[in-house]
Amino acid sequence: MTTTLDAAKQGFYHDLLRQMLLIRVFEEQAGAAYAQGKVGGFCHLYIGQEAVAVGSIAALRESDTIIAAYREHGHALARGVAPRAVMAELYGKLGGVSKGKGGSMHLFDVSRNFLGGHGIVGSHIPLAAGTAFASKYQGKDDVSVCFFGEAAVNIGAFHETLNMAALWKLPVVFIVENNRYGMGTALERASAVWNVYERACSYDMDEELVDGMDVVAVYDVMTRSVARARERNAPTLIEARTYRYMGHSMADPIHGHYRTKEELEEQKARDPIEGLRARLLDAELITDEAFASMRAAIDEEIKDALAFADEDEDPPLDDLYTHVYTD
Amino acid sequence: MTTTLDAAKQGFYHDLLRQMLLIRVFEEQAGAAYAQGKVGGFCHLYIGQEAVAVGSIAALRESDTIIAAYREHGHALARGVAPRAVMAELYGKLGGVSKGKGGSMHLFDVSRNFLGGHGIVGSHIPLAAGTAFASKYQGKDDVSVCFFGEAAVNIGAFHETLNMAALWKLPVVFIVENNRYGMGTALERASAVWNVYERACSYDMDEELVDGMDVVAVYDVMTRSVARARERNAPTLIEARTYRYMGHSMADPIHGHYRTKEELEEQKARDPIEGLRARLLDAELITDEAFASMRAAIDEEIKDALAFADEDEDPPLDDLYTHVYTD
Amino acid sequence: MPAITYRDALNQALEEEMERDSDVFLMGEEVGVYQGAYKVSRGLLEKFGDQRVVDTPIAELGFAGIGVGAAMAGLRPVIEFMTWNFALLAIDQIVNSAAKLHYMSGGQVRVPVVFRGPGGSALQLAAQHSQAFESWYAHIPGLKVVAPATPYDAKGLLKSSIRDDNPIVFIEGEMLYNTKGEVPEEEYTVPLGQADVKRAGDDVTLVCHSKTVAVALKASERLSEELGVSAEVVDLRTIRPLDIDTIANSVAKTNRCVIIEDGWPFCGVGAQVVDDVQRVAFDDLDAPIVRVTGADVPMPYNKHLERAAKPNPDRVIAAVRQVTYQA
Amino acid sequence: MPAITYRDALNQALEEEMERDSDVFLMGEEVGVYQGAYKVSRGLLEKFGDQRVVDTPIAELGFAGIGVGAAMAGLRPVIEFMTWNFALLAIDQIVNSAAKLHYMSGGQVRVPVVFRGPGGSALQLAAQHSQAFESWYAHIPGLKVVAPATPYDAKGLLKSSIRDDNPIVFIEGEMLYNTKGEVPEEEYTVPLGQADVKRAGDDVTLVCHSKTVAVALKASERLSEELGVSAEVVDLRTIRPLDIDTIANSVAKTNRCVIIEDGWPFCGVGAQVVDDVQRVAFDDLDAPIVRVTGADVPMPYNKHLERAAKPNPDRVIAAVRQVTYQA
Ligand SMILES: Cc1ncc(C[n+]2csc(CCOP(=O)(O)OP(=O)(O)O)c2C)c(N)n1
Ligand SMILES: Cc1ncc(C[n+]2csc(CCOP(=O)(O)OP(=O)(O)O)c2C)c(N)n1
Ligand SMILES: [Mg+2]
Ligand SMILES: [Mg+2]
Repeated sequence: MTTTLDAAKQGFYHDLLRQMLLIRVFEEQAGAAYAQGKVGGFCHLYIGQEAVAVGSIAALRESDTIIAAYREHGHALARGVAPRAVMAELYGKLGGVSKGKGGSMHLFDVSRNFLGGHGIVGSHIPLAAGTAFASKYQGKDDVSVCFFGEAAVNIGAFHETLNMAALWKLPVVFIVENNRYGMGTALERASAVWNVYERACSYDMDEELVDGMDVVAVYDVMTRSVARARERNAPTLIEARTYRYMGHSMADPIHGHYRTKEELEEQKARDPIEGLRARLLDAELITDEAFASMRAAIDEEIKDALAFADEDEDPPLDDLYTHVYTD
Repeated sequence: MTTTLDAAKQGFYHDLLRQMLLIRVFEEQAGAAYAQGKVGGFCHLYIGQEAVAVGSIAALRESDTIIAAYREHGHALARGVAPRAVMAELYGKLGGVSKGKGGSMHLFDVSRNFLGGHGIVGSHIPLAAGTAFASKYQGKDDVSVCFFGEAAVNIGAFHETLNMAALWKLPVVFIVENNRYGMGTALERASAVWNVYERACSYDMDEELVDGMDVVAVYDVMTRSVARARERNAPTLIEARTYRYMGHSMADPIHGHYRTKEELEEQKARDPIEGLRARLLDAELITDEAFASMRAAIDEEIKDALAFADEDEDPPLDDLYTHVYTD
Repeated sequence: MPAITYRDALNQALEEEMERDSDVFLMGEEVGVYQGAYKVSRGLLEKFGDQRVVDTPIAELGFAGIGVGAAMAGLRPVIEFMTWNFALLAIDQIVNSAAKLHYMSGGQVRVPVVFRGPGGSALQLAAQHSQAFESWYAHIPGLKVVAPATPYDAKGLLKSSIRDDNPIVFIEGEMLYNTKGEVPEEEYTVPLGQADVKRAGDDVTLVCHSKTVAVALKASERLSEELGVSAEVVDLRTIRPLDIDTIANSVAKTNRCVIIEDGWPFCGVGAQVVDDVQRVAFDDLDAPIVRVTGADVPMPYNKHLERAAKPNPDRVIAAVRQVTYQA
Repeated sequence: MPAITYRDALNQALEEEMERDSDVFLMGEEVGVYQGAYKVSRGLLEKFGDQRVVDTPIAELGFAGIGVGAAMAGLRPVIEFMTWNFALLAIDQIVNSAAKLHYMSGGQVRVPVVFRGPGGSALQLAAQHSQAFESWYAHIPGLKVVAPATPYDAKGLLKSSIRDDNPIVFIEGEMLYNTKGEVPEEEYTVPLGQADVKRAGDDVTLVCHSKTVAVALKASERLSEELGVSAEVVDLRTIRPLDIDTIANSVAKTNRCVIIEDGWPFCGVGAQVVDDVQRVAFDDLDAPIVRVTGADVPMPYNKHLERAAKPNPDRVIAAVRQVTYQA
């Protein structure tokens, strides 16, 4: 890890750690619930990538907009959406953020400017440029942030959008979560250029490369990227190098044809949560007791979320026909 | 002009000059026929850009494949398609290359590996990568060449295709005919990067910039680009800087809101035909008489093409229902 | 009332709505400096400036998505496709984003965007530029589909579309831009979802929309003169939601129905009208419903073939003979 | 005959055709190393190598176009879309290139490409991943559209599709991959364009395809048991060209018709069947034709809502009661 810790920020570090741990535990339980058949459809877990969502969203203010793909549980939680509301959505219940209509891939919380939750690779990239366009149009200085995987940079929507974002100077930050694989395809087998951030060259756009396992590094890079967007409408393409511990979705193998168990174990040594915890202990900025109670509180919170989701009701059948059009 | 002439190549230069002049006269007459209502639909003239098609296609062999957009009369003629067959297609006649079904935007001559003639901006770029894929698949060393305008580099198909062409090492050459405008939009108002060839950086692809008004320079650049493709399946992105003398199509103004008459006149001073003629005269590689008779022969050939197209028959009404499916 | 062109009626609707609501903006290729490929946006750049009249690169998928994103953020974008043929590149944003976001988000997200531009065949534009996609968009729940036939309806329906909170597919008749009709000087709108009886009659119902309304009206005149048949002409105006009541009421009176459309027959708009009519008016029908459609072929370039491919009064009259058993 | 799964039947068809003809190759996302997202291509990479089983980046528009280009050059590409939902990004290549090139080129260019992948809704995949686009593709002249319901038909129709010289849209049932059925060991094909009577009956014709064939068969059993109604089940198998004769012959016998499809109602496949049947069998019909379709809404995630959105035997039986006036 490159960044050095600043004792004055202890509270902030604890918060980052707490958020990452919350996501980790939430996802572990979501996976278990999927195995029990309580969660259906495609369920893409974020385990291993927690530092990217937590570090980058920590650099935003509430009025900034966040748009993510289908692997977005972590982003929603980092944005402050209640675990209850996210878990209930995974369960398809009425108390879910999207009233049970969206599910795991389509989490929305407009009250928090969290605009999904999108399932077509690349399709949400222009949406983020659109919300950024609106912010500028309305004379606000809110920034839009778009999260997507490294495999999405090869699709047309990425190219068309980055060109317009740079050409029109839109206040948007594009964050590529490079977890090395798009389903079973390694970056090197899908992209002619292996440094994803280099793709910024075609748009004369600012670029950043960051260790996506170092939450503080992500926060720092995001802070300056957001500042560029907010202060002078300059978009940035950030590549955060991270890793996905689980299979592409709960329906996919964790390793096998496309990656080895060894590679997986090796990558887990970079664990973002364990990494920050160890550094805080070294720097005597956290005690084992403090961490244990943090963990205990989170376990409680997720247990509560699971209970809520279990007990919550299904949407009434009439909801099938609501929200097709506005009324 | 940068290139220097080689007396030993006099015959070759005459041939390039003759081809450019043939295209120029053909297009002038096509424009006149359009004004008379003999040619319909959208008709995009190539006047001013002749050196690009002539110089680049001269570097190919017959078994190489050519795919162009809708501004392709010049490419078809440079490929050796008879003026009669092209003009008849513009007239919608049965003797046209596409039997009157394609028209100006859809010239096809499979016997010459001239595969269109495509009207959706960018849509033919993957097609060219596909024919290149087939050449490699079949163990041939034929190259595919794709011509498109500078405005097409901002569309998704360009991006997706160049990535795969570089990733898979396909024998294809992409030639951007940068005539500075996409309809009424100047390159600078549509693209975040003003040097089109720089777009190759996102694909780690070989790039070339060439004066598209210097037919010999185009030939030289194309020759080494084709060699890279043929010998080691290395694709190239070529930017040829040229200029369109006429309106975007016959339905559009030659100048007005988007460009000035002065700019147009200024650009005409770079005329590829006049330029080569003057250099050949200087170098005493052509005489005024020789040029005059070349011109006279071409006028005859185009007159003949017009007469043929005039007299040729319309396709029978039954043709409406043929070629929807193969039989 | 002054008679103005369909083009100017659309231009007035855009200008009035942009005047009325600063959240309304126009984005698309050539809408600004070039004054619109079909001049529908003439003068708007000068009046509203380049933040509200935005010229785009050729990137349909990207700018359609930017429009959807801007709508999610509360603006009311009007996205112009130079023609609907090119919208195929953007269709993922229309179908997977615009049409679904309100539903997927449990009613949180609204997408008040209007996608507009010319559709259907024009003159000799050949296969890739002569297509009518009404039935495709009308297939999609979440979209509303509008296709006006007259200047009055064009203006009134576009104003209603811009004010609607749902994504609208607004398909203009490329061949109608120069047609004239009376348009009141005072403010008015035409509600979505209401068909209009363009001519009253007793013997047969002619269902049509957009360009084919003129065909139906011409046919109806000749029907009364030549066959003494009194035809009622029902202009759908809005394809989705479909005003089946107005059609059924007419058929209840005439007991016979002919449906005319510019597009292809298979799963066209007329097929749905047949489905509805035979169900709601089964006992009213004295003869099978007959459809007059564009030929089931890609559009040929040759003008005679093209003419033969399009619906015309002769074919409508022949169809009426069929349903009135006067064959 | 051995009973194998629909998935393995497709796998056999691919393997046999690749064995038979070296011009046949498979291209798409995850078809190789990952063995196919739905394992339809399991083992093919190992058997045929990575030149004939090609993993692509996520770039539907690009690789669909590369497939079309390769077909233009004489190969027989099988292009797999991970699901047909993603093909919306490639639809320009399917509709504007593949479907039109043979016609636009006056019959010179052939495009023997098969686009295949799973379509329709599965289980709780929500709005963006649960769509049936048969009617869209069937709307397009130049395309053939196939949608098999059984392992036997899947294998036989895929082999015919690969051997056909026209572009084919081959839509597999995502929910059918694990269903089993008898498939002969010896070579066979099923011709395109022929519907199949899956169950003979006298009182009502149930028209269906793909997933809804099982629904119709279940319903027909209950109809005979519970109502003593004998239903004839007609499986379209090929949507375009539509085998109207088989349907009409059945209706001539039963005088009643119910059409079942997984997709949306408006301008769905059933609408076209209604249009044809009411015209060719007007006097045979004793009751209006009734359709049972997917609910006219984006697919919700919640499993109860999803179940309510899909056609099921109860709804088919209710429809049969309607057309037999036993309501
Ligand atoms: C346009 C499109 N094509 C294919 C898919 C199927 N698919 C879903 S996720 C995925 C891989 C994406 O990988 P990446 O962008 O790296 O994100 P990650 O899953 O690694 O977070 C694919 C191919 C899709 N959803 N959309
Ligand atoms: C996808 C698509 N969008 C828009 C159009 C309309 N259109 C035709 S040509 C053109 C400009 C293309 O400019 P450029 O690529 O520079 O080629 P040039 O015409 O200058 O040769 C446009 C916008 C189209 N044919 N296809
Ligand atoms: Mg990834
Ligand atoms: Mg140009």
